[in-house]
Amino acid sequence: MSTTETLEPAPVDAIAKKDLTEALLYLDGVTVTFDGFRALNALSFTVDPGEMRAIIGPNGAGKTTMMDCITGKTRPDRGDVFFAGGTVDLTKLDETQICTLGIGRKFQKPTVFESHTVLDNLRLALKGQRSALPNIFRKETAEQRDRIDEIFETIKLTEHRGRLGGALSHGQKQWLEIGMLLAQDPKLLLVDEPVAGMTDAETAQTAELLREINANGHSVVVVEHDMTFVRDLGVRVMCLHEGSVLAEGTLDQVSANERVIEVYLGR
Amino acid sequence: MSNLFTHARRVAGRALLGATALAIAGSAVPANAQDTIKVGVLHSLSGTMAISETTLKDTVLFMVKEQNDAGGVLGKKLEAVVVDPASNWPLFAEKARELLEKEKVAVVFGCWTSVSRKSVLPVFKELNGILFYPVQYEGEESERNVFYTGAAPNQQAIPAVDYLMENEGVKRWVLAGTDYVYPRTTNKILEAYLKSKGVAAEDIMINYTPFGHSDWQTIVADIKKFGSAGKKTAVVSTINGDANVPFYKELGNQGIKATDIPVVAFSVGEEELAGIDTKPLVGHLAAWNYFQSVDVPENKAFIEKWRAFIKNDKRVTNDPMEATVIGFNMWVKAVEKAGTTDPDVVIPALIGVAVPNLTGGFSAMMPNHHITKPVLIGEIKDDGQFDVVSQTPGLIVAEEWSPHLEGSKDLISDWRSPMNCGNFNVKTGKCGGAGN
Amino acid sequence: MTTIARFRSFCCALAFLLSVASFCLPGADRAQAQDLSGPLGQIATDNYGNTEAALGELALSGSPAAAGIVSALADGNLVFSPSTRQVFIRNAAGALLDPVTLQPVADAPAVKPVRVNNRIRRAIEAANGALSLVSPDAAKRLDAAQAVGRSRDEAALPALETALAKETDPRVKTAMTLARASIVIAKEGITPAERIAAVELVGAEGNQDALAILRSVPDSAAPEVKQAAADAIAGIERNLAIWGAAQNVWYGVSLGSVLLLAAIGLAITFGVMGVINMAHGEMVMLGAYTTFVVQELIRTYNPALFDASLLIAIPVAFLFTGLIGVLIERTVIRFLYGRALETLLATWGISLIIQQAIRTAFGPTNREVGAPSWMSGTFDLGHLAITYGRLWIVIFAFLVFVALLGVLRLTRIGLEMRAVTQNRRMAASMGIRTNWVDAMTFGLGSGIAGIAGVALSQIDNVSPNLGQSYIIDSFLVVVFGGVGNLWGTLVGAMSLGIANKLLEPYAGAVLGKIALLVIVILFIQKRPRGLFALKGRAIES
Amino acid sequence: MSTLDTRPPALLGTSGQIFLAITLGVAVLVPALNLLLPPDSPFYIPTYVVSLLGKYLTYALLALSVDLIWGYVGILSLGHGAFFALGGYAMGMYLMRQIGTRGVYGDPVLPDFMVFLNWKELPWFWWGFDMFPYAALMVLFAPGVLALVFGWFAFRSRVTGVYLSIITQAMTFALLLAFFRNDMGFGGNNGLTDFKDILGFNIQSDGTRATLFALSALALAGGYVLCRFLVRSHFGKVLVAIRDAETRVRFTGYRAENYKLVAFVVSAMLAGIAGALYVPQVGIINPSEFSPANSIEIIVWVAVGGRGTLVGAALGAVLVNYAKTYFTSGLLAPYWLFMLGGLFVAVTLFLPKGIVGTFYEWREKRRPPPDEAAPPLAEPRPAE
Repeated sequence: MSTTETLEPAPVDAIAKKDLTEALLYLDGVTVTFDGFRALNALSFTVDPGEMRAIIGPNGAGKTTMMDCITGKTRPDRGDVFFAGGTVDLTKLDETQICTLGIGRKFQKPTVFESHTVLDNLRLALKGQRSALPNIFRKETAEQRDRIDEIFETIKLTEHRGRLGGALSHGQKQWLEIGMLLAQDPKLLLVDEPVAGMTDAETAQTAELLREINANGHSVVVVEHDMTFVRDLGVRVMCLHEGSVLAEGTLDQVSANERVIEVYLGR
Repeated sequence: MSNLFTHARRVAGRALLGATALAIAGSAVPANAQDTIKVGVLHSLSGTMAISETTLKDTVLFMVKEQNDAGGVLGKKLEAVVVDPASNWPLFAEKARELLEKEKVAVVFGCWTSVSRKSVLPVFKELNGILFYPVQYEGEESERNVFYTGAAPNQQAIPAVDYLMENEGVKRWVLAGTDYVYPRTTNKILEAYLKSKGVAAEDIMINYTPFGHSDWQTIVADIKKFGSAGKKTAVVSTINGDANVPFYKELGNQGIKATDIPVVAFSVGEEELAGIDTKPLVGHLAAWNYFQSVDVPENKAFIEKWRAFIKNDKRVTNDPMEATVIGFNMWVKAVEKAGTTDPDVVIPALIGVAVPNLTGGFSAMMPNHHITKPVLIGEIKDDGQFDVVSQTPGLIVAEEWSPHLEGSKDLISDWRSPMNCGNFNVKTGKCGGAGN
Repeated sequence: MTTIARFRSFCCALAFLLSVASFCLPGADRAQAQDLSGPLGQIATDNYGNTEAALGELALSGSPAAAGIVSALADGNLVFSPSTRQVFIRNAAGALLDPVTLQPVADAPAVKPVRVNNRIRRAIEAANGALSLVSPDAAKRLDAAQAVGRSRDEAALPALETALAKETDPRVKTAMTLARASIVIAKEGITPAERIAAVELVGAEGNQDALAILRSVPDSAAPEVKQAAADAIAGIERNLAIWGAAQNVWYGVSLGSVLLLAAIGLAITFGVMGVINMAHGEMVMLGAYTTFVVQELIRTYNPALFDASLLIAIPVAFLFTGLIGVLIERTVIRFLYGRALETLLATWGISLIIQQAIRTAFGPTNREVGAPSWMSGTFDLGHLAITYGRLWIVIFAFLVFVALLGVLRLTRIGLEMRAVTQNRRMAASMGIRTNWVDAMTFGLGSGIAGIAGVALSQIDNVSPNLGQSYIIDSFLVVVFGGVGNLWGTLVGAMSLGIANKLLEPYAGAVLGKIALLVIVILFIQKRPRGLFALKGRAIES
Repeated sequence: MSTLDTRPPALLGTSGQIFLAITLGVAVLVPALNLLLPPDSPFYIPTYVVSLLGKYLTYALLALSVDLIWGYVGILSLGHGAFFALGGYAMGMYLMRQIGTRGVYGDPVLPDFMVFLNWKELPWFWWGFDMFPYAALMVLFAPGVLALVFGWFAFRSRVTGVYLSIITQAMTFALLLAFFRNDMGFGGNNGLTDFKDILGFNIQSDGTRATLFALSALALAGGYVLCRFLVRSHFGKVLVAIRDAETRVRFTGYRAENYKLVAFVVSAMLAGIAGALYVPQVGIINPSEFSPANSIEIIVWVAVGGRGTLVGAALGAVLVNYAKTYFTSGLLAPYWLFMLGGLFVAVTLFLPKGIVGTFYEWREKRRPPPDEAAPPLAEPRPAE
């Protein structure tokens, strides 16, 4: 409690303060501008430990920029981004430090190491030594091998382990990337459009996969356009528009919201 | 695995070795080694120095043809072996080695820059070859295996400065050069010489620029400023090759006329002027040991034959060409005197050989392996030629070790027995520089 | 008009002028003047000192024939026979004329031209100056006054004073007063007051020449004169230091415009298309050689057009190098899109081939590209010395920049180029012929490099190595300015040029350049995508 | 039964074994054929061929060092010649100090060019170079420190792609200009030359040349094994991952800049070693080694041989330089730039993966489809 206060001396209203200490992720008044275009506009929301949250919104609503802000790729012009009950100010850290804290991110465009095998992709992602010099002499332990086996089971790519990452199908790459996130064992997963370009069956499988991950204690934030998928997830939904939260609630509540309909369908 | 390893080593090792060694060693089997004497030509045909050196390659080929037409040497035809060291200094050493070791040439004509000569020097010493070096250079060297047919600084720079002092009344001097060893040495010698003539230190401005310097605005403006101090000013330019054109263009642009501030250059000859519109440069000077415009029958005959050979009736001639010609003729004469091409016999035989130069006199190879030369001062004309305005009355002997330099004032060179030394110290009475 | 050409016309006018002059020159005895055998005999010795002395005598002789002799000497048409020591004038047809009577000589002996060196040229100039002071043409008098002032020849003082007394034109009068002051200032045996007046007059000029004149105050002069001169010198030097800074900025702008020209084509092929175009320098070189060929053709077929040769060369170079560019794009580059680094290798290979092709075709030596008369000479703007050649290059660079900007912004092909480079597939699906656009874009970049070559032929070597010397600077400019941004290239070129020239006086040419490279390297750390980086998230992915 | 591949990855693939075998074989055979056989024997290798081959081998090591960072990390250094030259200068300075009183001016301490410039004492950066161990240390240290400082700035600021390439070029260009200056104290344009002996052995004797050749071959073999070890390690996998998706690597928790820095420094040191072996064999080191064109040529060797294959880089260096040697003599001399230029264009168009890369591809196609449990491909895929 005291740390929070020293970290956040500025006057914050009571509710926000409660949220800050309890939330895993805490965004308040985050604003980002690119060459005059306001990508995020005083965006505020929180994610609780163990929560799975879906974020929807039209193109340009600021979903990816929001993720960039959380993961340290973009520095907000204004506003706060805190992690782990307000103990860590994410705006002061870079990507690598944030990742080490336990925030994993899957990109919109599936990004796996294409000239590595699927196995090596997971090996690289697996939680463990990250410094350069020790890794020259690193040996794989049995424990690590077992963990990789486990993840392979989860993401159902066991039989593809010898193939190159670049040779996988689009859907398989998405899964591999999720698997790589799992291997990092993060507290919070940020998943950007995981089912883009997937078949219906694959979409359903992915939803199940994410639910399973969430059930294992990882917090998850999913950005997605696919409403079927969001419905499959069955979690709290937040709609972004022009860089701030337009509506929040269950999918039904949000999709019934008039402003949401207006934004999505146009006037 | 170890099986595979040894097997691979056995097979592949042999294959590669055999292939490479054969390919390199056997790529040019001397066809008729018995009937010809090989002459190596080591001039850059590509890269930055091709601009100057290509002509010298052609000159050697011309001389070889002339000599063969006249019956060859020792009853054998000469055969030129041309290689391209591509303006790359280590490649000079490699090609020199190839010429001497593989092609077994009797003599090499080559090099332009000092660094290329320095690069091949150890090779010629090791393999006991003969190199004729045809370009004016900084001196401070005398090697058993090298014959220097270009000018040493005292055969070019000092007479030029004398001319300017006497004829133009120059009191203030800009020594502008490219930052490498030739300009550094020349300027150092000139500085000492000028001071000995009573020129004050503040009346000497020294400026060095990098190779290929192309933006001369500031420096030319500085020269202009330096020259407006109320005393007659001249520029002594040791600016090298590529940088000269933009330099002269800038002089012309800023309206510095020869009548205001004359520029005397030691590295600008007919070839270099061929690339410049010389109308704004009329009256600027150059000091050489030969000009194409020298009006003597030998020169006229040479130019005519050269143009016929190169099939271009506008092709110019220049000083390093003359130096190549002199060197070539000296070598032929020495070989005929010695009756063999064996360097151990030819090298001593070369000392004392005198051949006609192209300015109507004779040049002789001195015991320091440098030749005697007349010094000519020319003014640039509007057709890119030089008007010879002054000529030293006699021949000048090269000072390979400059008496004006601290490190070399006690050194002399004499390759005759019994001295046989390139850097004999007259103070200590020993061979081997200042030490020992 | 070039100085030489001006000088020529000067001499031609002399014949007429001299007859007038001979009446005005004090002490010139006309009866005695007709006998020129003395100076002519001296000339025939072909010794510079004698010739110079003879010139002085000729100028003062007042003989109408003297002008013709001086003019012939300046043009190299004064000849002498080494055997008989006779002097003749050779006319345009090659016939020998008697120098005084101008009648053809019957049995002409073998002759040699009388040699002229800088010393003789100066003497000729001084003689001309003294003689032209009384020209009826005010402009010529002005020139002459300035020439006399520059020569500071005491011998001209009487003539100058006579001319000054008669002068009515205020501008010429000022110039003559100044010229007189320039001579008087160093003269022995004048009153301190007179000398101080001269010092003040000269000091008011405030330029480099004035400095030189002020420094010629003799040591024997009165202390107050020396003090006045020293004050004037200090004042001028302070003033000139400020102008010197401005001059350096101008040099920087001029260097910057050269960099801009060299880099702007690369801003298209590299900046817009992403081809690491190592053959860019060779395109510049081809442009310079095109200029050479155009000038050769003009010299051969229509020398009158020579002054327009550069204007003709510009479109020719653009088309030729543009065509070569299209050829390269169609045969090599188009297979390499999306593989930027491989374009480096291929274009490096192409650059070697082009260099060697030019070396084979034109030889390895420099080729002469002449400067048209409107690019020669210099003028003063305040105390800024600006050369016409550099000024035109600056203007030209900006014109090219504006034109290119216009093409990209305003034309259909420009729009298509931007569309294709931003999103090839989308552009293709909208019916843009991407192949054609690629070829045109590369052609445009190459063509502009060719135009740059036309300009650079005026200040640099036209040799096969020309391109090599610009390629590194060009890449540096484009990268420094920000890839893909023409304005960045402009600002990059100008800031590098000016920074270079401001550093040069302090650090020297080499250290200045090194310092600049280090600054650029450090700058890129600060702004990893150059001065004018495009922002936004699209860049990263 | 675990389906995981538990075998440690092979340090050397087939081509690696062949490469090592050849290199080591050459290291023994060439000196032997040169020293033991009489000159008239058909198998005799003349000394100049030994020096020539030795030079190729140092180039091969240099190419290897470039391939480590270009092929595996995606850093296109257009300034690697600088590291090579620095290593060369360090060795050259040692060799200069060994000349002692045998210089033309006979000064016991100062090299000739310093006497000539009227320098009275040795500048501080020349101290210690009379001791071989110190010089040997500097061979590694000088390029290493430059790479460390340069890389630390550049990688931390995330300068990538062409921006990085251009500033590496600016770096070597700045060094070129600096070393040209006579006032720098490195002999200006003439550089360092006229070496007499190394560790007491006459540098021109056949024995020394043969030894230097063998050392170059061993250094190449060692360099290869080192590079191979690095790229096969977890560290190396991170390098390749950085090449393919640097952002992903950062988001996976690796400090990409540190990895790049380590690879860059190792590569610079390898280049330095190559330079140090090069100088005594060619007998001169001069600022032209810093010229940007030289550095581009190194890239060309690697591309010709096959980027990201190590073996290919070395092979490319030898092939291109052999072609250069061959074409610059005799009748073809005026045309060799056409051939070299044409070769580069042809390779990029028709062999985009280089010789070895193309060979691997062909071999993969011929091979029956690997069963799923097979070990990962021995060679990482050459970069696109």
